Amino acid sequence: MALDITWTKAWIARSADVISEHRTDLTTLDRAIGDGDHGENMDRGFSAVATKLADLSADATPGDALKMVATTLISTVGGASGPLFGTAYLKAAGAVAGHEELDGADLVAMLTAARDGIVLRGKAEPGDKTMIDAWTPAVEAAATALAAGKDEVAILVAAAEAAEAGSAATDPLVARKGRASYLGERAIGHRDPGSVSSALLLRAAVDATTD
Amino acid sequence: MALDITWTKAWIARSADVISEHRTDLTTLDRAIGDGDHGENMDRGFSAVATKLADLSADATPGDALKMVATTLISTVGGASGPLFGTAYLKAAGAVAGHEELDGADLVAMLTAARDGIVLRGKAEPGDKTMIDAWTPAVEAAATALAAGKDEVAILVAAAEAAEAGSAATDPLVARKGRASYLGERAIGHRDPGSVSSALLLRAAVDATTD
Amino acid sequence: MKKLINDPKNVVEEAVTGFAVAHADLVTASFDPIFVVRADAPVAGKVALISGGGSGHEPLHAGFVGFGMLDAAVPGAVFTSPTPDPILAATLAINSGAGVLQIVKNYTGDVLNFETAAELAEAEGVTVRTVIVDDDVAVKDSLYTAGRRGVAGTVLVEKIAGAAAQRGDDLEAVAAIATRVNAQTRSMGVALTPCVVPHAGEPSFTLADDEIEIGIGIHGEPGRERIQLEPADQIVDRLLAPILEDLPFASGDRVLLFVNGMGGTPQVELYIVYRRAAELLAANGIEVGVSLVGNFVTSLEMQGASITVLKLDPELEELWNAPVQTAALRWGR
Amino acid sequence: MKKLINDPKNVVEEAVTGFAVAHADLVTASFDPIFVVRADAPVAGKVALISGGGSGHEPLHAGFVGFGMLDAAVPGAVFTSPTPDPILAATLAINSGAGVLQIVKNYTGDVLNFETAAELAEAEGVTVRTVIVDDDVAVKDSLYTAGRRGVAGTVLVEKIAGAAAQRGDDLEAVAAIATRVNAQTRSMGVALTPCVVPHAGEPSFTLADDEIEIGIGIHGEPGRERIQLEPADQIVDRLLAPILEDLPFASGDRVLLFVNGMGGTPQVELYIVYRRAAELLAANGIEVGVSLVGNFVTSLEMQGASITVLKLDPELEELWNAPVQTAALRWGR
Ligand SMILES: Nc1ncnc2c1ncn2[C@@H]1O[C@H](COP(=O)(O)OP(=O)(O)O)[C@@H](O)[C@H]1O
Ligand SMILES: Nc1ncnc2c1ncn2[C@@H]1O[C@H](COP(=O)(O)OP(=O)(O)O)[C@@H](O)[C@H]1O
Ligand SMILES: [Mg+2]
Ligand SMILES: [Mg+2]
Ligand SMILES: [Mg+2]
Ligand SMILES: [Mg+2]
Repeated sequence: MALDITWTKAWIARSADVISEHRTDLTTLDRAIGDGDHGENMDRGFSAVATKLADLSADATPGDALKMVATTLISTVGGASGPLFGTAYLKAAGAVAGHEELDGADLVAMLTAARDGIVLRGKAEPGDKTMIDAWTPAVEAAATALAAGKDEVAILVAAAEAAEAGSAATDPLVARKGRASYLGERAIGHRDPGSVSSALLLRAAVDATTD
Repeated sequence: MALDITWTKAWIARSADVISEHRTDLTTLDRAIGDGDHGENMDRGFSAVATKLADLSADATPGDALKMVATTLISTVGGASGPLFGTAYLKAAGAVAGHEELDGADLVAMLTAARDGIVLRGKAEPGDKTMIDAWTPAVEAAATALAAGKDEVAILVAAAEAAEAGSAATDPLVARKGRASYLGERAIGHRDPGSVSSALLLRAAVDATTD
Repeated sequence: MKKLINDPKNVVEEAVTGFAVAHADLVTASFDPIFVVRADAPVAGKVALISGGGSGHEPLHAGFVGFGMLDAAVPGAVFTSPTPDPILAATLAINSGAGVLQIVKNYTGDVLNFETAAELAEAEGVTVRTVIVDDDVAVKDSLYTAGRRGVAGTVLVEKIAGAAAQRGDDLEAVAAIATRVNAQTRSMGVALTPCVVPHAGEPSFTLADDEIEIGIGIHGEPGRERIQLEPADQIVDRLLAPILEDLPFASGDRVLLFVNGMGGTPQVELYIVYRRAAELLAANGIEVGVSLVGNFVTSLEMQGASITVLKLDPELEELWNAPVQTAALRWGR
Repeated sequence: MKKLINDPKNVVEEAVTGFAVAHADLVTASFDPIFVVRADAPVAGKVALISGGGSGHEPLHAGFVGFGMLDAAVPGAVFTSPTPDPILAATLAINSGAGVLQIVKNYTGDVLNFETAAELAEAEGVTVRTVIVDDDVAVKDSLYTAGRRGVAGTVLVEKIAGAAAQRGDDLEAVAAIATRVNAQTRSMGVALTPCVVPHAGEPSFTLADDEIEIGIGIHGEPGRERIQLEPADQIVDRLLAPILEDLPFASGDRVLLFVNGMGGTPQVELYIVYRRAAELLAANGIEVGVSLVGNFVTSLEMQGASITVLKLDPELEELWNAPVQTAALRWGR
């Protein structure tokens, strides 16, 4: 399938669904090493996003849709994840601005811009036990797939799988950013909630290709 | 035995013991229909009384000892029971002032004065579910025993038994004085704590005759 | 029972010690017997105001000692009236010759102990008047009870009578103002959770996870009825209806609306209660001229709140707004 | 969970509504987006102060809006930073041209949302400075954490910087004062019980009947260690030792001692804590120049307390004592 506005809207709709489905799980993870609101925060944001999806003009591009997600998340989520995901979608939108359809290079540019936006705002490095631990392997896997000549769907699959593995790999880490950093050693054995929601969003991008 | 200062001191010492023993029971009764401090209040007062017992001068009369109880209770108990029992002992002391040894008439005068003192301060009538429901039958039984020519011990026994029966008879009553009056019908089935402590004090007077 | 205390026996003494050190500019504490007076007591020529009662209701009463309010506060053991001795000692410490007004919450223990203290003070040549506060509409006022309880309205009586004394009113006038405030004040409260008296170590009553007690007293005494937890707006309706009926308050009245926290209720909840109460008063044509929201008459860590309404007149409103400088209530200086 | 609320979703909006009605003389509230400003905002020629953060810490921040303190408070959802929109709207509402100082507690969410709002405000021509408050010594300040948390010391920063702005200091000067207060302030807290976020409906953490959490954060974040309940004096020693070491405070210092309640702790307990803290400071040769005791930075109904010590200098003390007129802190007018 072509990764056009239809796919982008399907991705966003699936994102809202999957976040709503995992609301309690995300909050439970956050209760263990944060303040127990990540699911609530993300769901508030993506519910607002879902509502606005219908309002997108008929000739909107994928970049327009991503920008709507960005501004909606920024203005509804709050907390740490609001500005971080907001910036990610804003930079992603910028990377593909004007394109009607996204090819493999666009996807890699989009994911890279999103990751860089999160780093710019949050200053986290890989291994700090944050959402960056999902995004960085995702960007790398996507770039590798593109270099290996894989198609768009395969690139998205590579990114989602890498994000899921990266998220799981946060379990043994001590956190150095966000609320979990207050816990020191006590964070060990818990998965970072922001990395889980990040992986869910990237998996939704894959699933949207079959909608 | 002669009801002299030795008996009076024994009565006071036994009173302190018996209140201390029943501290929790009295508080539990008060928790049901009051504010759960009657045992605590009485024990605080009679502990102070017990401490002062040794300080009584060698030539103290029963009236002097009762006056010491009165002023100590007034200045240590607080709550409703402090001024009420304080007044009772103060009036009792006045009724036997100067007497070295108490005869049957003295006992009846003493109990009557005590009861009248409580009524003067607290304005309760028989049947209001207060300590008066122990004191009034006690006074009446003592007067009847005196009129029937009973000896001092028998008069004290009659008073104690009547107080115990009077206290038990508070169970089915609705309270019209004190905190329990806030409860209306909900006080039914509970015994008035002040009537129980009153009966304990009168029983201690009997037991002190065998010390 | 988890509390930030040392020996339960020392709770009152240690708390008063801390209070007196923290507010040394406002108050002086005595410890044998225990009472708190204005740092500048006795204030020459001024009628002196004294109040007191069981501890556990803080900031009542010591938090209201200072310019424009109380001259002395006498804290008893937790939830137990003080004895006459400290009341007498405090009375003598604040009397400047203009007489002393006792403000006493209507509980048998408080009434009797203050009465005894008043007799002893009169015997020492002090003129004493007493005003009994009984604002709690949860309890039926009849010949067959000890009468209504004194609850949150006590703060209003203390503030307004304190301002009257501060402006120079004589003893009879201050007593008359205090009596008027009490007569025009009605309160009712709700408890969501019980409280634990330190030396008792167990809750004064129990409530199921979904139960609340309507008409609770400030010592955890039972109220009118125990019901299932409801939305705040419905609870407010239940508290305010008997208050409005009792005086009765009527359309056109101007009132002071006071939402009081019982000690363990977050401030957001108090303002949610306030919001509904103000809305209801407006719907009844009653204008809120003055508002007070916060923990002023508490029951240790009890969760719950009470609503108090005072019918204002221009004099009472002016006296309420007059400067006051105490640990818990302060404005105008 | 028993709370005096209606729909958990409406807690913040309803509480702010009640707050704004109760304190209409001091503040004005907006609701879309939600924020609270001084009734007389913008104040011509004055540097404007804005703060905010998750709700549930009341009276922080809206209770400190008024003369001599904050110009605006922006409440987020309970325990969740507000988004940039209301921060921007409030910034524009209070800016009189003299610039706006953001006072932000050091949590990633607050920092990022205020940062975004500042960028947007700058884009609209408003000069913005930001001071981050991070007074909590329970958390190690290192490159390997998000840094120390901002807790009760925030009140001191808001009061003193507010007084500097009120006396006419320019933006850089007010920011410098705020930075100095933060640099000289240290805090640490203890929780006896957890709190329940309304929409979550269950406690943020659990403590056994005999356990307490030393070094608790104001959102129920874990602290340094979980220990058995101890007498208050020992707990105070545990809280104060790291505070005194950290600056370090030294003999001869004159300080502000602030004992803060977490929301569900009775006032008697706060004064018992104060008593011991004052005693320990005295033993260390440190003089308490100013005292503050009460519920100022809370965690809903959490039982517990925190101790804050600010090293005073004559200017900070004068600014602390300067008149302030807000719902929760008031003197001198
Ligand atoms: N500095 C940071 N950089 C990247 N991600 C971060 C940073 N701080 C926090 N996060 C992410 O944010 C998530 C928490 O989001 P959320 O719970 O919604 O916000 P809050 O912590 O404000 O309650 C964490 O799980 C982590 O993945
Ligand atoms: N007006 C009264 N007259 C006689 N006895 C009274 C009166 N009011 C209360 N009491 C007695 O006092 C007892 C309660 O004493 P206590 O619990 O020590 O005081 P408080 O009610 O102040 O806590 C009641 O059980 C009752 O017997
Ligand atoms: Mg969170
Ligand atoms: Mg009692
Ligand atoms: Mg009592
Ligand atoms: Mg949060």
